Amino acid sequence: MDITDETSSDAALLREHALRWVEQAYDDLHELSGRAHPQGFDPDIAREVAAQGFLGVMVPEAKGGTGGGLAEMAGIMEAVGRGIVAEPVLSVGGIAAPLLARLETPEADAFLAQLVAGESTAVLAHYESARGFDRSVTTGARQDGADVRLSGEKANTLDLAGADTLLVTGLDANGRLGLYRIDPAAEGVTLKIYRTVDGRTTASLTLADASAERLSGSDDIAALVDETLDAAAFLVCAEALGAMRYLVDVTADYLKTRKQFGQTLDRFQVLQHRIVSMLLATEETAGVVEAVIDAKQPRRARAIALCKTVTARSARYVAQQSVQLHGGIGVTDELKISRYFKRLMMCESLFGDEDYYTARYEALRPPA
Amino acid sequence: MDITDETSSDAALLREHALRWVEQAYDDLHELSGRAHPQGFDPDIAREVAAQGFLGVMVPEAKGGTGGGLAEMAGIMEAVGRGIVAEPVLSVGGIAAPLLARLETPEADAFLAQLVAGESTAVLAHYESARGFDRSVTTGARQDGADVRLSGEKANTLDLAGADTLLVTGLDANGRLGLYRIDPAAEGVTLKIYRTVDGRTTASLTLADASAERLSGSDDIAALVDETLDAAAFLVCAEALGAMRYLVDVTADYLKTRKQFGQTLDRFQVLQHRIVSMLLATEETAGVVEAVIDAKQPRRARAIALCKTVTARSARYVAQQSVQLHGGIGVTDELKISRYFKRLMMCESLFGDEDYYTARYEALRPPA
Amino acid sequence: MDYPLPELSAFRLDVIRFVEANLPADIAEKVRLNIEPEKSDLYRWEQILNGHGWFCGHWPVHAGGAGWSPLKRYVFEQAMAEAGAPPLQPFGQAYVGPVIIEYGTDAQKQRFLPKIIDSTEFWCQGYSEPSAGSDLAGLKLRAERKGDHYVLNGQKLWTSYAHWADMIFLLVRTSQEDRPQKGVSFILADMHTPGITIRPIITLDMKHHVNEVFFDNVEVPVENLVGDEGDGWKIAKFLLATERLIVAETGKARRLLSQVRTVAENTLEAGKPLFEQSAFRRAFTEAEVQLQTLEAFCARQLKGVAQGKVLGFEASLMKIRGSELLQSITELGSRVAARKGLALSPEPLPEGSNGEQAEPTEASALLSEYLFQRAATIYGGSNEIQHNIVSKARFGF
Amino acid sequence: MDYPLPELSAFRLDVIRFVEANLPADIAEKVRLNIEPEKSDLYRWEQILNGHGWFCGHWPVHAGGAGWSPLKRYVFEQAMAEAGAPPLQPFGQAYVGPVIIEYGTDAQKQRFLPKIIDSTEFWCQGYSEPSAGSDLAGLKLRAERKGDHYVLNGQKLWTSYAHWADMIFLLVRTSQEDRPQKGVSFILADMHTPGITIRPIITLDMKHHVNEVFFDNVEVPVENLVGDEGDGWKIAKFLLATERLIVAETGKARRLLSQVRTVAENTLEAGKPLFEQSAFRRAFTEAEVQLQTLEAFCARQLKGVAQGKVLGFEASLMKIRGSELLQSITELGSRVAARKGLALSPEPLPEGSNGEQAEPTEASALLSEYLFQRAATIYGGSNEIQHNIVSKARFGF
Repeated sequence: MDITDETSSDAALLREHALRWVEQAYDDLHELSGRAHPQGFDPDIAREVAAQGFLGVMVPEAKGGTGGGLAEMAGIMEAVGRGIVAEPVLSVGGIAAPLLARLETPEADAFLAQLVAGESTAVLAHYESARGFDRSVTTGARQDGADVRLSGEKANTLDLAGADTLLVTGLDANGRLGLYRIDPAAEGVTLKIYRTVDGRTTASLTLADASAERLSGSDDIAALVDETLDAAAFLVCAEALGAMRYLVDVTADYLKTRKQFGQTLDRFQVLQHRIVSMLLATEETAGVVEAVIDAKQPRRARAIALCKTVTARSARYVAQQSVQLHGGIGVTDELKISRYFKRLMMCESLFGDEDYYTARYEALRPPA
Repeated sequence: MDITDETSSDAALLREHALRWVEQAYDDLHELSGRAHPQGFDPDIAREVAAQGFLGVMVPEAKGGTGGGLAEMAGIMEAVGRGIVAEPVLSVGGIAAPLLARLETPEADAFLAQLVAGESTAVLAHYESARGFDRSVTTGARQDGADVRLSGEKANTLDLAGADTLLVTGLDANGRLGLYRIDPAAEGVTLKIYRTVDGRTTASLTLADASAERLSGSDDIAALVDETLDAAAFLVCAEALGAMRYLVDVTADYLKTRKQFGQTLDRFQVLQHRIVSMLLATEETAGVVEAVIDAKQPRRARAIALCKTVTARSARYVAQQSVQLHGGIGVTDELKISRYFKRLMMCESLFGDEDYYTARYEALRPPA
Repeated sequence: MDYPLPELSAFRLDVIRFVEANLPADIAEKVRLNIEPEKSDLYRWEQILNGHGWFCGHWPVHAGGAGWSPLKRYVFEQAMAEAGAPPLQPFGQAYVGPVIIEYGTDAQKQRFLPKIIDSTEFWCQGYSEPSAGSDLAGLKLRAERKGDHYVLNGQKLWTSYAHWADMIFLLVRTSQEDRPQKGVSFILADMHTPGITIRPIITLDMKHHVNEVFFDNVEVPVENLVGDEGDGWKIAKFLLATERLIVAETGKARRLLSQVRTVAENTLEAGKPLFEQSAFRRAFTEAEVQLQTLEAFCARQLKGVAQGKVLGFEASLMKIRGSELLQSITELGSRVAARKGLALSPEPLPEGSNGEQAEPTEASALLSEYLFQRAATIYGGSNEIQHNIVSKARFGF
Repeated sequence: MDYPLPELSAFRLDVIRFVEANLPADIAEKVRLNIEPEKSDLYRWEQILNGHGWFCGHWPVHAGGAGWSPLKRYVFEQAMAEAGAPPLQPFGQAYVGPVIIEYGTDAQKQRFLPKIIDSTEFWCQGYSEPSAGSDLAGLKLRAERKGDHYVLNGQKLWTSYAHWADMIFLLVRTSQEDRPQKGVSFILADMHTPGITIRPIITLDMKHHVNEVFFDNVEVPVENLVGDEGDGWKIAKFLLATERLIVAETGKARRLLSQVRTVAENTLEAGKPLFEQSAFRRAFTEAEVQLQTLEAFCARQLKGVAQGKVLGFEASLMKIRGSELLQSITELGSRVAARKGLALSPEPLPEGSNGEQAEPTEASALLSEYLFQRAATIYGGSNEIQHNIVSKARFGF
């Protein structure tokens, strides 16, 4: 049974399709991705990802997408995790595109088509360096005649090195949150690029009166951004599930073949029990992922907080134990195990870690 | 190596003596203690405990004791834990007697001799029902001519059912903490007796203008009471160590003899590793107990907070796993395992549990 | 707390409301204070449920049940426990009833089923033996055919509520020659038969739940054999399969967690409710996370069953986490009890104490439940065995 | 933080002050940012220590050391690490040096010891092989006697700093006939000998610490054999025994924990230092509890050694907890790094990125250390093996 069976057969088909694509097309290209590229991903594969339709899954059909929701995108993300795909499926298909689609402004719609087609790559720059995982912002948007100018410090922006467009949140003079489009090469924009642990990129950016285009309408979009970040947090859980399932399979196979003290490792009861615990953590993750898909608003936010809390710890456990059970070769960069380990570190902490979501789960508890 | 080797050979001798007494004299009487008696202990054995000198260990020689300190008393308490002795060695020898000895008043000294000789049994009633493990009190002492009258609610008072005298803390009109002697049968004293999980007794008491005798001088004894409670918390760690060592030994023996699936249990790697973890928790406890003995003031309070934090979790782990590894018979009252399990629950929580002492450890952290 | 099966949430609320409206107050109070209900309390409650058609709802309609799906039955049982109903003793309605329905003769059905449904005959289960705990292949209790009777000799262990039981269903060894599993048969015995002796076993919580039962030349009529000689293993597996879905007591966990909250709200620490204390609250939230995770996991599995999936190792995973969860929650309860000196009521204090005997409290009820739940990771195949099972079934180790 | 060995606390403070006063600033900065020091950096620092008589302080006086007790050596090494000195590479001064002092010929002593003391010859250790990881009995690298030479063929794995090394000490198989342990010998080889090939292995932290080393008809003079043929096992055990006391890196743990604190104080979460955030602080306190518990445990064991006790299984317990502790502390560091997107510097970004390459930070230094420490529970006998050892040694299982 997979995560999407009951909720939607479309979702199940999409998931199958994505898993097949990752296995057949992506695996061979795998070594070319990520670390080898300045962008942290392979631009050619990124275009292929768009051609597969992965970036428009959460965009309504009327706007050029396929009109799916979290269930459909979760299936794609599971495949992304299974193959630790480096390309910005999440950043564009899971965040930027659905966010733009929900703004319902001509500016956003116009740009959306390019994103879904893979002609442009945009990333959301929301988090700020003085706020950690907290979602509130201080970046300000100043109206300057017909122009808008943004000032502030954004941080922790995945895939930024490969983006040609920044989607930046900021508060206007009335304290309303809006979404703005900024050219990363524009004056007043300073980027600091970091290589992430898994070979992709992240960045902090300083905006000093940088020229921007307003994409959102006049309403405050704080609630929309909050939902978007929740969705993103959920989608990395689905991604983690894919990676964890891969690790459980591969580690079990390894135990069956590797010999020590004259026996294959699968004869050692401690290792047998360990991999059962890994399986349990993985299947629990499958459970909480499915529970998010089943949950309707207003219950969904708390279901996501639970999901990320559980997935974060499960991902860490499965990743650590996969390395441990592989012994020495588990800590080498040559073996894929170490790359899955690092991807799971990313899944564990992107959009907030276990501590953040446990506090959120606690804060969202309904009254007794 | 035992906990007292390096610090004092007197302590080592005392510990040996106590362990021998517990093993030889106490074990046969064991079934008679605790649960079978209204007091929660056997009064005859209590007198024998006094005759062995266990109650005067922390009392200066000039006051009829043997002038030892925490190191000496820890050895006694390890033996108490090894045999899960039910008699009030801690309540009298570890708490009431050393507290009285440090008051340096004629009233306290006069009563002290009876305590050490086992002619009277006194317990400290300090904790209050609205304060949990917190050590502050609200019980008030009112001067009534030459008399003193106490009013308040005390709780969580170990061994009270077997005591003929209550040592009660209360605040005088100036907010100074003092120690008062109260007859449990006096007017205005209402006792509610509970059987503790390990067959001893605890109680809550309501004082409504109960007649009392002041034992402390005019100084505030809050710091002295604090040190006394720290010492008590430490001594139950030493007690826990004795019980844990017993459980590790007995459980290892059981694994060697019990057969399942055609093999003795010690052939199962998971159980081998489990008992190693139990050993590790026990030896860590031995380490933190010894560290308290080595620590001088002002470092001792934090060393005790560390010690109780670690001992509480270790005691819980060792007790739970001993039951688990014994399987079905581990949960029966017939087998001693269950009684050690319960005694370790008491050690875990008396005078504050892991949460309490972790917070205290945190609060006592020296500046960076 | 949110519930993960939206399509059955209306039924769940029905059950909860029914319990609130119909459970006798004295029984509800016993559950709240963790005082063992009497056998007559159970009968009373079962008969109320039966009056509503809910007592054996999971039985097929032709056998007098309501033909509930496993999913519906799961929701029913968890909602009952959540609402504070006493646990239904499973031995009749959940264990031997379905076995008789599936494998019993018409005579057996007529003789035994009605008295299960109307709660006039109490059953117990004779599986474990001293040398066959987690490893049933070691069964030794012999049943020798002598004319119209089997003659039983041997011993059962951990027999829950044997002291209440009118009947017992047993796994017995009817042949020494076959390989260990083949020589086992499933048989029903009247507990009042001469030669049966019951010895109580007191457990950690100082209560009498379980027993040793000795069989000394006990004569059991051959018509009490279920299936054929040697079918014992097959029937035991059938019984196990019907039971697999309720190994995780999430409903009881909900009730206990809510009780922990109430008690912690009413217990003061430094003058403030313990529930507001950060370390306690964190542990509470952690238990809630564990509970909702298990519920999500169970919901996913049960939806699979509804689509025709047969649960295998997944049931072991539920057992592992279910038992760990009950231990976590009650351990939290024991932390509250620790503030009251780990008073364990209602254990009576002997005469001669120098004060008044205290009342049982909800804190001591949770403490008692903590003690009881130490067995949760042991009985029904210890958690270590469950790991072995999964390792073999899922990975082929 | 309090220190559990009052009698040596003055010496400990001397060491810390010495490091603060004498460690070159550029090396201190590399340690702080977790940038691998160069070989020349290490040599520089070792020579400074040697000038103070502290480099081989644990060697006997007759061999050029200061004759420190194990307890003093422990305090020295932990204080060095705590103060932020780079770890001394053990292969010369801690491993092969004491072996040569104990088992070497006079010629070997004169040839090798001075170059260890004055840091002009770098050693590495050839123990592990592909099929002999945690299980050294599987050693395969052959050394065949041919005239004045042994001819070595085979492979070593996980050879730390082989790429810096001038010399290697090896366990080799000199006989196929004896039982596995008896045919093993201990031999010293020049790393510049023809036939030795080094292949780098990049680890999780993207650094080059370890290597595969291949031996293809490598000729080693017979005078480089230490002890007799077949003494390999005995010598390896001797070496292990001298090393057992420093398996728990409590000094390094102190430095890292203090760095975690600094970094968390300087990282803002919702505008407030992360160190003030309750979940983070709780995890920090927990790590501090683990550290001080391990220090208390080690102090107790080392006081035992000072009284003549020989450590057995206790060293395995230290290894278990020591590795777990470094993993806990660095995992905490990784939580801080997570707020910065898990940036891993100083890994260079390829040309063509659309922004400026970022500087290494203390947060990424801790992240890198977290990755490195994943090996702590694997090398030197995995923690699973350590449990096996204790189970056998302490309980006779």
